[in-house]
Amino acid sequence: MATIDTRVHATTVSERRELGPGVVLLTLDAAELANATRPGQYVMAIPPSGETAATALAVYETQGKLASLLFFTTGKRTRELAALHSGDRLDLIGPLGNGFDCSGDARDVAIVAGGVGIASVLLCAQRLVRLGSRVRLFYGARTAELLIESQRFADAGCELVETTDDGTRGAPGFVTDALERAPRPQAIYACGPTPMLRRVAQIANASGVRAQLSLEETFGCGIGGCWGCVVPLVRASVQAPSFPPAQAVNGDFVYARICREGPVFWAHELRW
Amino acid sequence: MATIDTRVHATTVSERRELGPGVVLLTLDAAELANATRPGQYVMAIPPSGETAATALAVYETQGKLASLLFFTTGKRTRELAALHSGDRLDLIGPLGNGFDCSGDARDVAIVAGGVGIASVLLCAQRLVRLGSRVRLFYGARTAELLIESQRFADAGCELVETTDDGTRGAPGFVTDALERAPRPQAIYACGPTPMLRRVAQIANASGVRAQLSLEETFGCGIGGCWGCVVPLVRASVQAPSFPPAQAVNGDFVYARICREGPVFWAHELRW
Amino acid sequence: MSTVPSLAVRLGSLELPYPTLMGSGCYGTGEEFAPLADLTRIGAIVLKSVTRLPRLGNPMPRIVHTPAGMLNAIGLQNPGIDWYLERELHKYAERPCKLIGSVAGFSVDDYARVCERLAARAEIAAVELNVSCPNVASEGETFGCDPGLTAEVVRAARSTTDKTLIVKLSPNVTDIAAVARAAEAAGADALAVINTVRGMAIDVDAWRPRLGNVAGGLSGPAIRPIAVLAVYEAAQAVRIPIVGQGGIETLTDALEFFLAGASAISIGTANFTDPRVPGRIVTELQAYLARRGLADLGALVGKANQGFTTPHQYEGDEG
Amino acid sequence: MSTVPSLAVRLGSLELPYPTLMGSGCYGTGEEFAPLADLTRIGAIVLKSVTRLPRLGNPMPRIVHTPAGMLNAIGLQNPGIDWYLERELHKYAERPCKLIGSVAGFSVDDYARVCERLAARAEIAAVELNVSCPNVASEGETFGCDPGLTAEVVRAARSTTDKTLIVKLSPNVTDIAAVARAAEAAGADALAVINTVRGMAIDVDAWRPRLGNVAGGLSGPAIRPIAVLAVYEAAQAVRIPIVGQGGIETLTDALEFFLAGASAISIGTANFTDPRVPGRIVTELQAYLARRGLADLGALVGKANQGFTTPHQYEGDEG
Ligand SMILES: Cc1cc2nc3c(=O)[nH]c(=O)nc-3n(C[C@H](O)[C@H](O)[C@H](O)COP(=O)(O)OP(=O)(O)OC[C@H]3O[C@@H](n4cnc5c(N)ncnc54)[C@H](O)[C@@H]3O)c2cc1C
Ligand SMILES: Cc1cc2nc3c(=O)[nH]c(=O)nc-3n(C[C@H](O)[C@H](O)[C@H](O)COP(=O)(O)OP(=O)(O)OC[C@H]3O[C@@H](n4cnc5c(N)ncnc54)[C@H](O)[C@@H]3O)c2cc1C
Ligand SMILES: Cc1cc2nc3c(=O)[nH]c(=O)nc-3n(C[C@H](O)[C@H](O)[C@H](O)COP(=O)(O)O)c2cc1C
Ligand SMILES: Cc1cc2nc3c(=O)[nH]c(=O)nc-3n(C[C@H](O)[C@H](O)[C@H](O)COP(=O)(O)O)c2cc1C
Ligand code: FES
Ligand code: FES
Repeated sequence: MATIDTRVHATTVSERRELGPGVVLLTLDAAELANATRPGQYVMAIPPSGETAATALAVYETQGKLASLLFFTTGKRTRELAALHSGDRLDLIGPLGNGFDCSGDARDVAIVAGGVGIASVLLCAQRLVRLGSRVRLFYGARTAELLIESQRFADAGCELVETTDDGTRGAPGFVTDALERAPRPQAIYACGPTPMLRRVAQIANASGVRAQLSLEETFGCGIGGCWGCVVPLVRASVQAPSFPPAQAVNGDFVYARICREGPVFWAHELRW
Repeated sequence: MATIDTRVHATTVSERRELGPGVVLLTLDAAELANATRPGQYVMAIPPSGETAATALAVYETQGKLASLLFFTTGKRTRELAALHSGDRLDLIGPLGNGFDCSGDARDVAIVAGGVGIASVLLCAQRLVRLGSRVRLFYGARTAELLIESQRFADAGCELVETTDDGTRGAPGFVTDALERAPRPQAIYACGPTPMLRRVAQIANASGVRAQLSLEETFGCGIGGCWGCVVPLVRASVQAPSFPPAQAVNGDFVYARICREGPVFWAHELRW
Repeated sequence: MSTVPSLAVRLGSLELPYPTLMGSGCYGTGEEFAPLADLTRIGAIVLKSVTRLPRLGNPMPRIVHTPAGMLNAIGLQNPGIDWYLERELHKYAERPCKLIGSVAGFSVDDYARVCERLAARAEIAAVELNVSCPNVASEGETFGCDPGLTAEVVRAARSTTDKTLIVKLSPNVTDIAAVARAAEAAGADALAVINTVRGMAIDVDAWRPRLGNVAGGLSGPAIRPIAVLAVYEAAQAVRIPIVGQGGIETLTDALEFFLAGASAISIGTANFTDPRVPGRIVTELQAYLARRGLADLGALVGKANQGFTTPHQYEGDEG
Repeated sequence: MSTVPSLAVRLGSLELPYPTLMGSGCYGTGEEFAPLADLTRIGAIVLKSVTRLPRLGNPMPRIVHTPAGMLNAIGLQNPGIDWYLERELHKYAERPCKLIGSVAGFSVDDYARVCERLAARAEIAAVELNVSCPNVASEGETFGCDPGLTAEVVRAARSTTDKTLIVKLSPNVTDIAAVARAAEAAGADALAVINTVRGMAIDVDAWRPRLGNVAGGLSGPAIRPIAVLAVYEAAQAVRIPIVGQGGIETLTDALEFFLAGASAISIGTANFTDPRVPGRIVTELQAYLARRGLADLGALVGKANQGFTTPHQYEGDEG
């Protein structure tokens, strides 16, 4: 079962780096977490102040006993995490979620990342390269200085296709435009803002390519307890929670929890 | 008028020191504030996060263009201030309040400070010594390590009488017991927890010594706008706000604002 | 050259250059804040509520800080309307902004008499009725928590003046729309939504209430979601303008209220955090309108009203 | 050797080793939290509310974070009582703590039928009635906001079971004491005070409500002062025990509720911040009683009730 190793981990910040304006990389001393995490999984970071609501963050990278988080400071909670320094303690719940299925036999893979979505796909890229796939990273951001960590992916063996909304680096426009223009891959993995993911799903569905999308939604508990983070799925899908048959309720969909059944869903099974 | 120089000051933290467990001394680059502040006045520190309610803090010391704040981290707001580092910005409103009247001709003065009350009396002690008075500081705290800054007062020319509740330094027991045992001073200045101040008032009133008490209460605005911080005063007192005569309302007292009419009140005019 | 968007707003016959009122009881007489804020860049000050008779106010403590908010129980300390008119009001006339008087009372007659005398004064540009006081006649039920009692108070006050009458509603009700409709029908020119939410805090060391008055009113960002919904519901129930309030600290907060249906906003507790908040909001609001190409505030008011389609659920389900 | 103070509590016939319930809708089925918290050290889990018919729940988004709190509008997503009893409940039986079923409905009959079937099951130790749903029959008025409707629901449910019946009150009322009395008179064994406070948030970029359902329920520390007062007022109105809730995160918060008159507490939103909160509160509560030399919780319950003397003011003045 996906969450069998889920625990509360008391970790220590071993390094804090700013990668761009408001973009922070926290490297943590977190051996058990690093060991247990699979690509596409996330943690809930417990606020050091104890003030309202843990924050969902992808595990960006793992290396030995280190695990790192990469995040944009968008609000109160990420600001609090951004204020941590080396040596500070940070408690995390994880690893959580199903993660990406990297076991397929697709030899030519596209990873699509928009903005902070980049944080969810490094482990996936590394795994796929290791399994022998050709991995093209389609990576889009608003502007050049937010296109961070590209080198990290190049070093990992990915081919890079960069875009920026304002054209300050790579192709101007949306990352999904670049995806559409490119030769069709055999499988797609994607993480980014919902409009981007919708477009990826359209492209994938239209061309018959199977795509795994890592979704985002405001979380309550982050562990399946509150049903606050749902997405509508086709009733018949494997990830759809058990629920009375269609005639009992109107609608041909069921809400699945992004935090528990996901965060990764098959594009063709979503009903959004 | 007392608050004529009151302004919002944008200051910079020039030094941060921990004087004891949870006791912080922030020295600020704040030339105008330092210049305008008189003994016993305070500031409202605007929270850097912008989150709910400025905090009332005495101006501990002024020196050239530096002004310092000395505080105990008791809650959310002082914790936020304690997290500031050298170079950080801190906006303050001040100086506020009437401050101590140090113009009297008492040659033998007692200053009574309990706990954090010590923060309000250094400027007063320095002034009185400079004016030629003998100044005895009666200083009490819960335990030895919270008896901070004694040396600072000794250096300023005060005679020290220390007490701790647990007897770990100075005389065991309350600081007011020490005051009572000591030869009678000609004037008393006091700041500390309300029970201590009540006892000081009793001692002063009983022995006919005039005492100025710097009171504390949870503040709303801190500048006289909300009437949240009151203390009952004898109707006839100078500091009592104008209010219809006694027959119109029951009670022989009027509530004065600690932040505006005070924070320093004459012991014999209080009706608590 | 682009024209500067207008922030002017009308509440009944009252015209204000800015849509920002300083909340009653939170801004003193304006004098206290004058050295710290530019009073020419606020809409108006709502003065502390005044009653027929003098009131000493509640015993201490009167204020408790709570998560993202504060409780207050001032107890309407004020010298009563006689003294207030004779000895105080003329002093406030020098403020460089409009002044709105606030009336509190414990009977319908209280409200009418105080409103009449206050509104007669030139210093007073408009009157706000604080109907959150308990009605002494009907066993302490709060006027503002009952549509019928609210209507009685408003009718009585309305008959005494032609100046703009703002009725300040209590959030401590099940159906604020009903109270809003009652106030409008009784002649209110505008509504202030909301007053504080009832609450309490306990000192767990001393085992007793933290407030001298036991219960108090909760204000600040903690109540903002409650206030936004109240404005949203009231705005759909009436046609008169609404002064939205409850936890406004930033431009974003202000926009929430305008979009919910407020024509103006009131800033109370945020002044205790930083007296520069009202000035900042006005500046940023102007810039926001310009950036969005909007000529005035009207383009914002009530525009959150689109909602989502909710085909498969019962209405109003918050479980 | 000093004896360990007892934290045991009785709600009607229900005996719990600890006074800490996990709030309905906040703790799933217990399975989700089992790896993160010691379920043998909690009082009971209140399961997510179940209704007669299946409900898909509200559209996204269902959650918004607000200052010191959050809004939720889940919309009672649940498979309906048939499916729930046939395919789900048996799985929860392995939890090492008591389970309290929660019933929601849209008619008196809904409540009675679901309560009866749920209470008949061995896995269910007690039933909580979530009366915060809108009453479809009477124009959507919420049952829990009306003493009469509340009494009807409780009477109907009471007649179906001898198990402990907890009635969960809505804070969206003017007089919670009246609803509390009505519930007690109709046969409730205990009250849960309070459910979430109605609120709303607006997306100022998109100009639309942040919640798919427009309005939602506010929980977390922001509402704690509201909840403490509700418990305080309800406790003085009834003799049955009260389960206090609303923003409890720490021992201090828990003590506020006990002192206000709660016999037990419920922890909801705090589990989203840190699932270790309930365990920590139990440990610290035990230490607190020991330090204070108190044998059990009873020594705390309702002991804030001393108040201050308030000679010179009208009652309940929060202006
Ligand atoms: C599975 C998953 C994985 C994720 N991984 C990552 C990751 O690796 N890196 C990353 O950067 N993000 C990630 N996210 C997104 C991240 O969890 C959110 O951005 C998170 O909400 C940030 O919290 P915040 O409080 O800083 O800002 P938010 O909660 O997003 O706040 C943003 C906005 O919400 C509003 N808001 C928030 N709090 C308040 C308040 N108290 N009052 C009023 N308005 C408020 C404000 O308008 C604010 O600007 C992930 C999300 C999911 C679901
Ligand atoms: C004129 C004057 C001068 C002063 N000078 C000084 C000085 O020089 N140095 C100094 O140290 N102090 C001084 N004080 C006292 C200082 O202003 C208070 O201690 C201030 O309240 C500290 O704020 P805080 O938020 O850190 O803690 P507090 O507000 O005191 O919090 C303490 C307690 O209040 C409760 N509380 C606070 N916030 C919350 C919340 N969000 N939720 C629930 N409970 C809460 C908690 O129980 C907490 O333990 C002065 C006060 C006055 C009136
Ligand atoms: C200390 C204090 C005193 C108040 N006094 C009054 C009052 O006398 N009359 C009134 O109508 N409202 C009074 N209020 C309510 C405010 O005007 C305002 O409606 C409320 O606090 C919500 O807005 P805010 O969150 O911006 O403060 C008072 C609020 C506070 C905090
Ligand atoms: C996400 C969420 C879902 C909830 N669902 C229910 C529910 O189904 N039934 C119910 O009676 N209460 C429900 N509640 C209310 C809680 O049980 C609790 O009474 C309330 O949140 C106040 O407590 P808290 O501040 O500790 O969360 C829900 C609360 C939240 C936050
Ligand atoms: S966030 Fe609670 S179920 Fe997903
Ligand atoms: S704190 Fe507002 S008047 Fe003193």
